[in-house]
Amino acid sequence: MTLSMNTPEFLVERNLDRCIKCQVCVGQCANEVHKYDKETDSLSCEDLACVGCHRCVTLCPTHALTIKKFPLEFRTNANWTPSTINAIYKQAESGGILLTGMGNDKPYPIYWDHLLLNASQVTNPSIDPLREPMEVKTYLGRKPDKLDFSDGELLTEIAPQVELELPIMFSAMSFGSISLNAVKSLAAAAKEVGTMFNTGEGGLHQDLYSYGDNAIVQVASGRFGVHSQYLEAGTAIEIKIGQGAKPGIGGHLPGEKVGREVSETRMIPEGSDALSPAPHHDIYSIEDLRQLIYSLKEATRYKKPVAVKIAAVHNVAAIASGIARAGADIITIDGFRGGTGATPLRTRDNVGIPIELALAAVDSRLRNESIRHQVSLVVAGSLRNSADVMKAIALGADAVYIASSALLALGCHMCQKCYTGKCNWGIATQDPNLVKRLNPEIGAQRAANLLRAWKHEIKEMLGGMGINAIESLRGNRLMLRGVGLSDRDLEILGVKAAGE
Amino acid sequence: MIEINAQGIYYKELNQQIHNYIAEGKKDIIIKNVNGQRYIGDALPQGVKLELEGTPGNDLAAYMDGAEVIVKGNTQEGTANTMSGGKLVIHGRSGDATGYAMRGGKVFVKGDVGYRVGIHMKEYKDMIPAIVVGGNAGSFFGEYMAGGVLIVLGLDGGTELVGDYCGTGMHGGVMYLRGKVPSYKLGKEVKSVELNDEDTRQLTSYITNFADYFGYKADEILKAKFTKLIPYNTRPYGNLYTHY
Amino acid sequence: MLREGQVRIPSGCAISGIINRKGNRFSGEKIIESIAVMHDRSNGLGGGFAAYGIYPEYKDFYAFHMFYDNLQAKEDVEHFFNEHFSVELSGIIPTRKVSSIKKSPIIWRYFMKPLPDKIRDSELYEDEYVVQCVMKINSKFSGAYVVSSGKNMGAFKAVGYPEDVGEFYKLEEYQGYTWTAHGRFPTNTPGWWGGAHPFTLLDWSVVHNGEISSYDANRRYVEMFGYDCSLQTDTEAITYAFDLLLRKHGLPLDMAIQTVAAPFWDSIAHMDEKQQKVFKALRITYSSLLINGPFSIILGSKNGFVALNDRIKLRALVAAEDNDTLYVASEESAIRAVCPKPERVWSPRGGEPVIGLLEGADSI
Amino acid sequence: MQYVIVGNSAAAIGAVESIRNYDTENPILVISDEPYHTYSRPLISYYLTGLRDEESIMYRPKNFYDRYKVETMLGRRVEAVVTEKKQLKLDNQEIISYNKLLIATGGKPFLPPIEGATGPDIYNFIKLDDAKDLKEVAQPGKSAVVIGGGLIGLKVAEGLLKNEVAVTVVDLAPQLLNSILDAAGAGIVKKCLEKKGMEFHLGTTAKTIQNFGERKIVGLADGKEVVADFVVVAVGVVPNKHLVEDTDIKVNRGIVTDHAMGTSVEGIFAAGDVAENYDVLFGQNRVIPILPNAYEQGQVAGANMAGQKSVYPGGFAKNAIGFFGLSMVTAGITTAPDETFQEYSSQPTEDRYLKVVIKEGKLVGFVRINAVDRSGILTGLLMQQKDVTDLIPQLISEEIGLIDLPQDLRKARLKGDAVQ
Amino acid sequence: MKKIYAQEKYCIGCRLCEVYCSAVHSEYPNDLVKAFNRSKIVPTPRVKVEEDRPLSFAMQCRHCDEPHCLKACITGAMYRDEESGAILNDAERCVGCWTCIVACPYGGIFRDESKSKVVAKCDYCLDQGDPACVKNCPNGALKIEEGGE
Repeated sequence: MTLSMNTPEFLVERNLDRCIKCQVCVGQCANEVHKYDKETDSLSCEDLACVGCHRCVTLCPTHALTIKKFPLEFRTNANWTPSTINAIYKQAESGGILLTGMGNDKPYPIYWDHLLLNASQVTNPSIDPLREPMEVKTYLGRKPDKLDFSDGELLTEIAPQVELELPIMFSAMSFGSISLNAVKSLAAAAKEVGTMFNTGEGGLHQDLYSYGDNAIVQVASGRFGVHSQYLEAGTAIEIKIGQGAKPGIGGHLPGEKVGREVSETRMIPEGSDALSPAPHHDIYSIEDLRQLIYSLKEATRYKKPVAVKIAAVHNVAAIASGIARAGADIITIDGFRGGTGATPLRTRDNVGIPIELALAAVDSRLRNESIRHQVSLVVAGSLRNSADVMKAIALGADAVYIASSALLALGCHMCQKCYTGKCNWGIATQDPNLVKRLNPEIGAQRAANLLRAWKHEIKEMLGGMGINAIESLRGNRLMLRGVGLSDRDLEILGVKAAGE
Repeated sequence: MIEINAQGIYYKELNQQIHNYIAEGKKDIIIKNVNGQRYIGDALPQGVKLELEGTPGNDLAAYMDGAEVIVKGNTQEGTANTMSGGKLVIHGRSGDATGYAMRGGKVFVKGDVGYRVGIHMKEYKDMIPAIVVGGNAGSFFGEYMAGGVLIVLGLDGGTELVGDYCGTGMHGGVMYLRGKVPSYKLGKEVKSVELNDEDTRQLTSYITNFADYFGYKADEILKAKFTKLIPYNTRPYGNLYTHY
Repeated sequence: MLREGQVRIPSGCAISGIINRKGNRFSGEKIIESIAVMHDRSNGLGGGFAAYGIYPEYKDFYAFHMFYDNLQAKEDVEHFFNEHFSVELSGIIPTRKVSSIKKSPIIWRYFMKPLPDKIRDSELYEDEYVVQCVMKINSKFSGAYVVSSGKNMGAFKAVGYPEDVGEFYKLEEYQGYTWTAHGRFPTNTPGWWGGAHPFTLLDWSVVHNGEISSYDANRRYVEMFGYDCSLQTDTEAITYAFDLLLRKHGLPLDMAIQTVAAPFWDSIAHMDEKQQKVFKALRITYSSLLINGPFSIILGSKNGFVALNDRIKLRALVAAEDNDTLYVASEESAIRAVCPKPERVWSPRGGEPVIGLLEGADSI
Repeated sequence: MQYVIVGNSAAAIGAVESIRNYDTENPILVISDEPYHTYSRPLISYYLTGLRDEESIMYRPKNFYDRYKVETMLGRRVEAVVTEKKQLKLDNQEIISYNKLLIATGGKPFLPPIEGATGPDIYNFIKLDDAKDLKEVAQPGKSAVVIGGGLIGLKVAEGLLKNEVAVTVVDLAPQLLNSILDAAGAGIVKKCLEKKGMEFHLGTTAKTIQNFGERKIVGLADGKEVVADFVVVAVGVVPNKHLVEDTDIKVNRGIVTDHAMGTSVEGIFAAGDVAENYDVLFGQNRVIPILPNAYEQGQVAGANMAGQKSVYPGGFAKNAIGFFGLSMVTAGITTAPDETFQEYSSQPTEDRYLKVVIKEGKLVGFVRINAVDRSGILTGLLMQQKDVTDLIPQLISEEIGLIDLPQDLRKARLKGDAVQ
Repeated sequence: MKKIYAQEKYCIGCRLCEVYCSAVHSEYPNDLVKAFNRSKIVPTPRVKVEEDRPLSFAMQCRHCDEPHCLKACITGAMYRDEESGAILNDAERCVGCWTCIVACPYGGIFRDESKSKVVAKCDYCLDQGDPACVKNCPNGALKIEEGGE
């Protein structure tokens, strides 16, 4: 074997005064960083294998472990950064496409952090959400242009809607990309809090059919696990065209993750690769999307809203308009900071646009075309906290999807190694030894707590604005001001600068 | 036996009629003058039998879950899309992406089929989908194929049994082509192997059905030499990626 | 200094409204007296009135009250009027000198009918045609502003205290069956008369107290339906919301009211199934028309008025009845000033409308 | 008197504790010919070695009788039971009436036919008094012959050795611990004891004991003679059943008892080493003179005396014993009696040996030398009588865990109370 | 009474229950580092993690209603604590004969290597509040409850 240029990313430090040699770290590291030598009764670390997931640090009962960046410096070079150089070493060694996990980690501007929310002072009152009613219930689905009454009787039939107790849902993550326990956690949390989880394109595991009322079932290009019972099981159906982390390319669940349960759920043989083509091969043009939307509506006898999810790409506004006109009831837009279990690095870091701009553009475009009220707009792609949610809604979203935030709630430590299948937190793995590390009862509580906490915060901020129903924030861009943004950014976002 | 005249009826209404009849317990329906109405047979369960006369629209028998549909005519694009079970017999030709992501049931086409037929077919346990094509098939036949059975008989002659990139990305299932296919037409993930007894038994069974539906003699068809195509392995892209 | 419309100016207010349900007309003196009691709720930077039944001799004509900043604007708009309407009569609106009211624009009045062939070409209903013309003048004609555009009604407003504005316009000389009034407390000194209230469209008029927090959500919704919120005021957005619901979408009045002051989901959950369906449909369909934040409004029309405040009653509103006359005002004193001993005085609940309709009218 | 218990050891205590579960009022009388607070008989070997004093071999705390409202007549011997009258006659001629009677008189030493086997310097090792006597004479430098290589014999031999008394053990059987160990296991024990200096004459028996000045000469059946300062006869115990011998209470080897630990006479129960009951492994009635069984039988008897319907499911032998740090547990049948049994074992080493005996796929006995940990898991299997054919390799491995059990058994054990 | 139940499907085999059990029964019940690094002999944990990946679970005394150990105890050291109902072993009276070990079908009693010849068994950490194993299980795989699943 020739020399490998790989050097450790992390340095594992063990405080021997604190270490009690309990070997919890040894058992907990799926990457086999920690080793116990019986002969010398000592522990050693293989730094090269460390991915910085902090499992050992978190479980070490005496806090004897620290993980640091490996202090290996290249000569300073603003152009040839260590990560750029190391990427080349890896590719030179393997000839492969660089694969990574989670969302874009490059320092592109985060517009949420350049938007500020408003509050009431004197000219209208803020509301105290602890004692006064504060409504965050949200309905997703197609809305009529108007209601018709005759002699006081409502004539208009309202299309099927997804009812949410708060405008935050768990974004599509397939059973396969994440563990069954992770999906169960999210499903149970969604049920508890009154929102939805999204199956992703992994089908719906038998254990999860009981969560159908809280499920949005996805139909993606691979059509894994898609059959009539599946379509019937969910509250809504989402057609996945694209994903923020990897616009324009398909997915690939490697055969080693297709164990018995994944195989059953996806309805493919155990151990077989699950390939999701880049496009839907029945959609090569926008009118074909209409065909798929209505084939799903036909299959479910028009009882379920159909959503279409796209990645935020350059002409997202026009595409969204086309989707609305193709009959979608809900449009989901996933920004380029959205996460994933596995994506080619270059695609993740270089394709697509930020969700803030995409959302503003789509909302404005649909309003200019006077069709914004007909469809619901859901955005995803790194909503990190309740303020991001507020800002998204003020920019024009009906609701948001969270995924990375939800996984963090379950214990994800953002090591970005989901694609290895060795998630030490039991989330992005199918290894039964690792999967059991996520107790779905605990996971559900943590995920539900996150949503409850955000809901409280949203109510606080809404109250501060003198608003007691979330719909009065939707598209209410006057509640936003930009800081540190160019005029062009402000124009696209449709907000004024702070101080204006 | 119920008869519907579909002349000038919009698909939504036509399908609603079909569903109404099914709800009434009438499950044998002949639909005449079909022309372009989409989604006929969409997600219909076992026990329902539709006979169509004319040219049904796209996504015929999509998500079909056990029903039987007979078409006296040609079918368009997206036929048997994501079909789960049942039987579709087409007394004509069928369009592009027939049997896309099909996971169960059987489709018999008397004539040719379009591009990307059988793309991303998959199987699970005893749910093994199959498409039998009497004529020839277009390019990308069985692309991404992950399971199931594709059979092309080329009974109408012509030189192109299948188009280019046959079985590209294939990682499961099997294709039987009646005759020879030049290797340049095959996707790089596919290899040609000899038929074994099990293949012959399987092939005979499909072709016997085919011959019954369309008035051929199975023996005659089976006389010719078949090419069997299977993927090299179930992990075609295992080495494509490197860990960042 | 940016004026109203170029910038959004929060403001507080006083409102008052009087209707004689028999349609008997009375002079503007009474409403001036009523609003004057609430002098301290305004700050002299805006006052105005809407009066119904004041032009019986021209009741079939759209009465346009106009402000012009200069003669050029007047000339341009009159050219536009001549292209789109047949003008029956036009002239200055009579005013008297009041020391506190300064920098008056050119105030002109027109009684007009749309040109029939123009309506035909536009493929619009007559009302919608007029609305489009109003929108066009307000957005495209610099220095011109439509104060009111309804039939047999008019709005009178100015920068000043409302009682001074009433004196300025000689409202004691007008006879109307419905009067509403507004005293404004804006947070800056725009000095622009168009910014005063009421705001009107066709025969709708809105006087309104409180700054609504849902403004931009409401605005961006109505703008999808062809309205241009050039003033950036709540009153304008509310007017358009009611125009959309009542005139364009034909919602029954009570449904329109339940849209802007929608019941809470909790309340809906306790309704019977049929009601639930209706109210859920309203909230789902018109969620963006929920008026959120403090408001009390009087929505006037030729048929009467509806007074309403927000669903958690962040603004005060009092109503009183005496014989055929219905009073509403921000404060009870404003009613007692003109009707010392009404038969009934009450405070409506949050979101509960006070409806005063002319005899024989079934909706506003 | 509502309840009268003759005997003051494990079976008696089990009965008292059980009666008081159901009846906190009616008087209980415990009569014992030993004058001591209830003590643990197995602990007399600890007393002998000095590891425990008289105080600390008490089976229950000092306040036991008070707490359980028990009247005692200690040092008082019951001479007879008059079943028709429901009366007991005491050695002081006192008559005690009973309503419910438990006979828990335990065992007494089995005295083999040895000429000269009575008299001074010939001891038994059953009771505290025996241990007290022995402790007097067990002085460093002395020598002793222990007749009997079973549990009692070896415990006393070990105790004497620890007191620096030279010990020779004589047993008729060719191996030690004949009743609880197989030959291979016994061989390991023997080697261990020999290393400590113990001497053995196995496969032979003592025929005579003669005085030789201050000392004793033990004559063996094989003609050899062993000289020692004193002799301990510890061949075994037999039920101490003299009390019922002239009554209509049915007696076999021990007092015959039913599932309720009742005797053939209504109102009279028997438990412990004096009673014979069902051995689940042998499939017949036997006396199993071990403390856990005595206590449990006492409990069942007590409950039934208090009017409950309690059933004794039968028992089997299980023992934990150790000699000089060599610890072992055994249970059930340790040597296959015939070809319907199969034996599986590890290769015996100097200090480790694991064995199971299987009949019809079920575990009927085991031996674990120096692999005591978690051995109860096997006991549980023995009790449950489930098929263990697939588990045999695990059953003779040093580390046994619940994880080695099939899922259903494992889950049941994790839940607890699954093995009764 | 409440008992500690192992949730096999969530036990991750980390053995923190054993670690904490040893510590709370050491001389330094509140200091893991001292408990392990300064104790002469670290106490035997009274809970045992059994593992055969991916299966694992932690097991301790079941505190039976009809405790075999208590019946088998030759010294009377094993007793039921009246207040808590727990089965406890009085180390002063225990002679380490191991009869309880061979009697316990759950394998819930261990030889305590830190003390000479006594057994160690779960005492519910009665003087510590909640049992240390339950408190410190990072994955909710040990539950103290009535009944169990």
